[in-house]
Amino acid sequence: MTVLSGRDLPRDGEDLQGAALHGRLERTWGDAPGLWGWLTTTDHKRIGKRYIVTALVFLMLGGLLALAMRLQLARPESGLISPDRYNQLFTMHGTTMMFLFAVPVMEAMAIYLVPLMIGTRNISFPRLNAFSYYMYLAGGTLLWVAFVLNIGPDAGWFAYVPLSGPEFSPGKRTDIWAQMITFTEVAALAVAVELVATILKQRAPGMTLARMPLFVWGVLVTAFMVIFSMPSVALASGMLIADRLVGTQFYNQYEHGDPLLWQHLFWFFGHPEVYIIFVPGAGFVSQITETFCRRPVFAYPAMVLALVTIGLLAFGVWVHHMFATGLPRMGYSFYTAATMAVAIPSGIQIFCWIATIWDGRPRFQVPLLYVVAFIVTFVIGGLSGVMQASVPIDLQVHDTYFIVAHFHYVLIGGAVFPLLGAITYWFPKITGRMMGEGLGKTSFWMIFLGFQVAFFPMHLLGMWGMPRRVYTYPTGMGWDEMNMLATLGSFVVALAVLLFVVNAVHSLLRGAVAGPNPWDAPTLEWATPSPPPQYNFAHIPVVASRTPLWDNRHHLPVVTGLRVDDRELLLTTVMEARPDLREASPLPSIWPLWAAISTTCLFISSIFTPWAVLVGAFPVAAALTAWFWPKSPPSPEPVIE
Amino acid sequence: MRRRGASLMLLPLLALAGCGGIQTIGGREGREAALIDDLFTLFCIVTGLFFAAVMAFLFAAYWRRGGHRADRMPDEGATAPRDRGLRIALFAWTAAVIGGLMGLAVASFLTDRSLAYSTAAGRPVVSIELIGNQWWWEARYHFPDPSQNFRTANEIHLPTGSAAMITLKANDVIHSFWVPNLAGKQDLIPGRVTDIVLTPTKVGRYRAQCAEYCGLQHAHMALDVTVDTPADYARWLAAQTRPAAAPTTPQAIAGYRFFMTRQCSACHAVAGTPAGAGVGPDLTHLMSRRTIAAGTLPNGTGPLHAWIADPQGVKPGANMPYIGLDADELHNVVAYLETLK
Amino acid sequence: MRHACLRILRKPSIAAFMLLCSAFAAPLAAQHNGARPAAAASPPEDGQWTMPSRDYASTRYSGLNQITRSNVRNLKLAFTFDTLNRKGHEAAPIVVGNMMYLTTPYPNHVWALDLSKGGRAVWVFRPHPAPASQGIACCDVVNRGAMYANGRLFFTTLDGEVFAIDAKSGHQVWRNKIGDISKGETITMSPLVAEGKVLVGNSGGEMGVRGWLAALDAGTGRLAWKAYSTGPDKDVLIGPSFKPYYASDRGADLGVHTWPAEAWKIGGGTVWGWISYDPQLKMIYYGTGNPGPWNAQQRPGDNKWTTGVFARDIATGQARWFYQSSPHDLFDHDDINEQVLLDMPIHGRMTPVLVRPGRNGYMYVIDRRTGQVYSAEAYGFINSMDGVDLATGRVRMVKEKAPKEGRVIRNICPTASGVKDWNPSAFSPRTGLLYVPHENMCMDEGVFEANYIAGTPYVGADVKMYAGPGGHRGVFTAWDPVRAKPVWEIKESLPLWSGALATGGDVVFYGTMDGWFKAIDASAAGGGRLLWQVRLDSGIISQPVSYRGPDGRQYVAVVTGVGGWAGAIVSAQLDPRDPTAALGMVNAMRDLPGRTKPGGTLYVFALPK
Amino acid sequence: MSSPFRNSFLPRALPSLHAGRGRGWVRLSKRRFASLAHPPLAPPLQGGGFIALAFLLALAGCDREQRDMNGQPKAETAAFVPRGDPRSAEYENNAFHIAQGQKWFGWFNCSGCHFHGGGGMGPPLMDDQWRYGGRMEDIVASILYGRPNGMPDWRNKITEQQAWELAAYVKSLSAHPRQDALSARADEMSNTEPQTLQERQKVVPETKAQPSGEEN
Repeated sequence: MTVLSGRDLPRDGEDLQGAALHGRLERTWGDAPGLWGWLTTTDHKRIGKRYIVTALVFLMLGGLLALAMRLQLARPESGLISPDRYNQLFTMHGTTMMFLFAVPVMEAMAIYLVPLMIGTRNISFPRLNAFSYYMYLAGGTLLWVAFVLNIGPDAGWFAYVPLSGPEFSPGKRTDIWAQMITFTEVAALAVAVELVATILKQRAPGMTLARMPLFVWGVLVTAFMVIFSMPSVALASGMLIADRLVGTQFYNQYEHGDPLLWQHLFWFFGHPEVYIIFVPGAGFVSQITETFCRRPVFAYPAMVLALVTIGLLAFGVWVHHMFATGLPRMGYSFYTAATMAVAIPSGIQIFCWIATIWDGRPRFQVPLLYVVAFIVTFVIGGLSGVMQASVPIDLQVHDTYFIVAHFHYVLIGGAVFPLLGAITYWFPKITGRMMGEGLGKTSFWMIFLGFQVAFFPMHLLGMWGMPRRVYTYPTGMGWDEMNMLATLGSFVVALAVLLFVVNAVHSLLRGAVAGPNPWDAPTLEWATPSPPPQYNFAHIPVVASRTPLWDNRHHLPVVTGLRVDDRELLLTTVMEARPDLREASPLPSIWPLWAAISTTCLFISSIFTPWAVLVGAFPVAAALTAWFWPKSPPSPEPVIE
Repeated sequence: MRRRGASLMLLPLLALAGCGGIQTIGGREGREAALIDDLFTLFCIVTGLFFAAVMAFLFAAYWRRGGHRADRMPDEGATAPRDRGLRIALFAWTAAVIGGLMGLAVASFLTDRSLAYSTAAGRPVVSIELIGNQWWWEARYHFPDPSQNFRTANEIHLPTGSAAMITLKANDVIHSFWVPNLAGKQDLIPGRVTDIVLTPTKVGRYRAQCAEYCGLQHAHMALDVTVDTPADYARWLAAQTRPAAAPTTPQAIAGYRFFMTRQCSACHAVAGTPAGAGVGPDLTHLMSRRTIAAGTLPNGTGPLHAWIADPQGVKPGANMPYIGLDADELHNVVAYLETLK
Repeated sequence: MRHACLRILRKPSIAAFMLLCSAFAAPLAAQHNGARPAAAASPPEDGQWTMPSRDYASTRYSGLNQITRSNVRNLKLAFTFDTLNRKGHEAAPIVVGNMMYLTTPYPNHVWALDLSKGGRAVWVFRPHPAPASQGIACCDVVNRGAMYANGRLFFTTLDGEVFAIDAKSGHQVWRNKIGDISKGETITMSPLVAEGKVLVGNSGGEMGVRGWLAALDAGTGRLAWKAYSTGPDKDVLIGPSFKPYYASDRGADLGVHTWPAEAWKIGGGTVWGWISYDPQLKMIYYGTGNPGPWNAQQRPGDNKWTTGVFARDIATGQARWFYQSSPHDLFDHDDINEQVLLDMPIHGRMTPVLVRPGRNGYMYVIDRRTGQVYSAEAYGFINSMDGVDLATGRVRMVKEKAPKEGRVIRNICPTASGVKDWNPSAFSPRTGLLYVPHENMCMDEGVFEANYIAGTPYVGADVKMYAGPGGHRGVFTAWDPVRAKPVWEIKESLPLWSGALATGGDVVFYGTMDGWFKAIDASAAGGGRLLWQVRLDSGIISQPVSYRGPDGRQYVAVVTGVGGWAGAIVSAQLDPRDPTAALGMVNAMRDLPGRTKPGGTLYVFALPK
Repeated sequence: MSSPFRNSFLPRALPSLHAGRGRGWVRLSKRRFASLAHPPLAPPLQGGGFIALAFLLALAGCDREQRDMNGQPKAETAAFVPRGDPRSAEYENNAFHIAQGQKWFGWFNCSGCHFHGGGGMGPPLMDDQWRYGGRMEDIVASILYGRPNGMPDWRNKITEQQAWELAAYVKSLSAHPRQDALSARADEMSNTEPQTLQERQKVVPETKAQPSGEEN
């Protein structure tokens, strides 16, 4: 047991443990009671939960939109939904799912889990974390309120100019979309920075990079991808707003702007975005596989390398969204090769997961079932992705329902199935209760089969020539049956999701009480009670392997000596995770909320007038000043005083 | 799971099954489409094999429920030899993946080159400028003698056996030209000129549809593609080059007068008459077309009445406005339009 | 009767005059280049100014020489006359005997002023043109003047009507409506009367009209012939006597085959500029306007017979030759500028030529008999073209400057208004130089598909003009047509939109758009020395003239009244915040409203008694 | 004017908003709400509360975005359009109609004479001078029935709805409609300063029609 020495201040250690320590830590790390505490909290678990729930609400809303679209498409020449509304529907569906559900939910899971998995007491920059949630909420609310008011964006989630430009998208619909991007970009970038800092500097002593759980690796790769890709779309949407509001000419081909500039910038973000969603999903899969097969994931170094490779390749493939734009043909070959290359790390990962099952003693409980569903579905999606990497094939299937099928296989298969597995898996940790197994299995099979029924026919529709983003289609094209089938499948999925929710709510209230580690999992988050106390760990654990809880089932070594009268964190070195510094984690504060409110006002009013940027900067500056007003001496201090 | 796998194995067959359609990528009615279809089949087979391999491994792992450690604890010593087998398998698998991908990449590249080759080598016999508008297509046939040029809308005719160079331009937003039975797609981008070569091999009628989301009526932006024998094509050209004949029946004459003096002529052109506007489809040979309103309705007396009487009911948001003709005017105009053979 | 007496009385004085002239000319002759006006087309000086171009050779040269380089600075205002019209005045005053006739812009009044009574108005003729014609006149509601012949005054109205009125009484003799404003046709040009024919063409090249030149019988006003600028040969009056010099102009029905189907019917080629007449060859020479629409991508082909010069037989209208200076015109380079008929040495032989400062910026020297181009040198800054190939006659276009749909092409020089627009130059036989008031401007142009609706504009281009290299927008060039190079140049801040006047006193006059009326030393050695200038109430876009008054003194007359394409920003109060307004001219003329104001006054100057 | 709110189901609290209803406030007509309620999936209004939503509704101004593509028969426009035509408000501040008007402005060659508002053959439209009145009704009358000094009549060339949309666009040239309904630029050669940045021009009620020349 390492003891951190120091001046004579209250610290955890042999003198202070058990209930007494708990009391002190509770006082130090606890939030104010009631609404005030709710608004001012900087606890990563509270904010993470909010984030997760909000993202899931957006998932449901996005799903409702999907159902509406499927209803409209169930029959040819259906007059159920007007084209104007339908275009808003699919734009909202794509936007909600990509910007308001998929990325946030992955980051939300990371916000909740990463500090627990690496054995620290809070995320770094926790006020920024609170701020990011409010920004995300405001962005999502802006978009949905606009949609309810019939000013929802209608230029597609990709918002290609010139269709989304000032001439062809009159009104504020696209501005709202673009500003929603700004909101979610701010939120996502903030979280990414927090996660990188947390993962690199706050790991428990001994958790070298090579001992990090694969999910944490996934989050680290994702966070870097967010940091490098999101500015591209923020830039693009910023230029779009400028074009629309103050008449700049970034995308006006007449004035030597370029509509393709948008596509380059958007897909330079848009393709990494897909992996931003998939890589954490792969992390879920690794954690679940490990736990339910009782084996560490096979070939850990290969898995890590695969994740990093995917992260790098993600930035070299964006042009495969633009094969039909008529760019120089030879240049396309590079993107074909890069896109196909993504299949190599993905293939390695798939192999390793199956090898883990092969080598282990799998218990096919709901989380692992989702892993199996993930493998089946994701492989299909991945293979159809390989097809689209080929320029000639892409020229045929691009922008058809084949693509719709492909990316739903990849995104639902690659991210939503793992997510549902992950929710089932970590539900006891978050709520303290197990999710019902029976309902869980029922909804799993319904989701899995319903999904295949809903989306497999779309491959065929695409091959039979049905383009995407059409609000209706003529009779006699031979598309009727498959569309009807897809609609039926989508309703099965919807029903299953409803069951999942029922199960979750029921389990939340009546579920079996889970201990600290109901699945006998090997990672640190299971080393603390369920749900975890506000300070996460009474003593910071010390790690000697990738599976600390399997190595030291009953006596997890810990490090003591962190102050208990201050929110002190232990910072460790980047590579080896040796104790390095102690730093005080910020106290709860209302100012992140105010900063978010003032930034929201700035963003929303800048949809209407450019002056808002100038005027609105003052309240933002004021809120930030108050936020960062120094209250105590800066405290990073060496571990050895 | 097994069923899904099986149906994926059927993909190549299903692709072939699409043969009958007028808008399907398995159509193989053009040189380019056939090349792509071959490649597609190859990809389906190779990826199908990989899928089968993954599924086999997954099932094996599932059935095996291996591991001999009852205490559920990993044991470095015990798993090492097993690991070695798996490690070799991993390398083999990775090599197979890389090999397969390289094979596919090379195949794709070769197909791409032969598509590009058709662009460079074939001196196109037919030269068409196709312009995408919200939400209809304008086709302009170009000839060395510009006075032979003519325009038509929402249809193109091509002769079999010769390469047609189609120059693509967009008037407003991005559209995408796609005749799946003949070739892949090519975007029409404002401010840029793109092109695509079609080499149809089989007489027939195919359907093309805008494949890039272009706004409200993206769903109703189809193009009727007719592939003729060279002789039929020449006949069609000759007919299209002729200006419209003067109307003869009293009703058609009344319709003509209405057309020339009222809203119609502010947007539409009819060659040989004073109507020369270019923002709407050229109607000179309207009745030789199979569809109206970019494939929204079949062509004919009834649909014409319906379309002119209430275009916004048929195709909400289209640029054809509701004019509010009375019954006589409507009949007259349709009578005149029906003379535009 | 009285006129006849006057003429007889004057004859000796003219003779004396000529003697004097030749005496003065002697020292100049040493460096003279040998160019002289076509003798048959430029009658001896009679002190009158009966047509805007002064004579059939279009010299705009008055042999009067009382006003000289040394005394021009003493010029004093003799009288003024307010036309009460505040649109752009492009017309030249016509002086016949004791009378001066002034045509105004729409509503096209004709004022008769008695010069013997200090310019008192004697009568005014009001033709009442249709007000709707104002809405289809592309570039202000201008009129370029009347022509006097055989006791009658011939002029046109904006709504497409030709009038013949009795010069003495102002009573209408006949009228003939030959333009149709419902198609977008207007008439702004000054008719040319020769051999008993009144030659008039239409305007409206921006409205999708089909250009033509009509010959009316001067006695009755009945149509004698009408030659279209586009379409089948029989409409263009192309017959067996048509022998163009260059191969690209030979072939049947080129006016149809060099156009997309039907496009020739709305293809422009209007005739709204200047016509010259060679009485010896009995041929008229005139240029045709731009093809429509401006967006050239809508009209693939050479677009015959637009933007070129026609030589026609005046009696039958049959074309003799044609030369197209801008085949498949890209920039609205109407070729309607004046052709000055000269006899000048070409390869050592005196050759009958016409010299025309082309709108595209090349000074063409063309054989009057055959249409062969002897030289075509740039007289202004050009970057959109790269010279004229004298073997084929075709101008070489610079590919990068060709307008394309969907993308603005920047910095095209010259502009759509050309290196020189309609405003005519003057030729002095004394110096052998051509005095060319012109522009130095460039433009950005973005073209798009134009929609044809009869009677509405058919252009398909957004344009922004601005000053060319050097920052000055106007240039006054003295050009040596024989040596094909400029002798001197005067840079002007504003584009020059007024005509030039050369006089026997070796003084040339022109006006600027901010109202300065200037006298310049005409001699080559003078280097363009400014001799005298006066600021008038409004910008000058008209054509100054010189005449001998009833008192025997030499007068110089000019009409102010800014307007026209370049001046519409003032006369029509266009909004300078829209740079594309008035086809892009507003962008170049933003400062004009601060430098001048609308006007419409005749100023007549003379030396003090 | 009869209240357009009679059929609305807004809570009583809202009328205070209407009290100040000038040009800027939203007209919550029955039709508006019909279309709001009609889409099959107006999602449940979560959080926020109805008042807040109503406030947002007023703020966001849905009329501005309403896309009425139909132009089905409405009362015939008389030879001069009487003041107070309900269509004025409906079209003037609607972004979609302004955008449509912008399209027609190019298609029907309005831009050939008036260019992008600066004028040429026709008078400028972006200033505050209105020869024949600057109200929506006056502009529609000018378009449909022409004016003697050169403005052709478009009665038989375009539809009434197009005329109203054109009028809305013409008003937007002087930045007159609501700022949030204006657009910045079209995808064409850059020309005037974006309407969104322009000063809103005063509407001079009417200047006497000025004949050009001295006689008309």
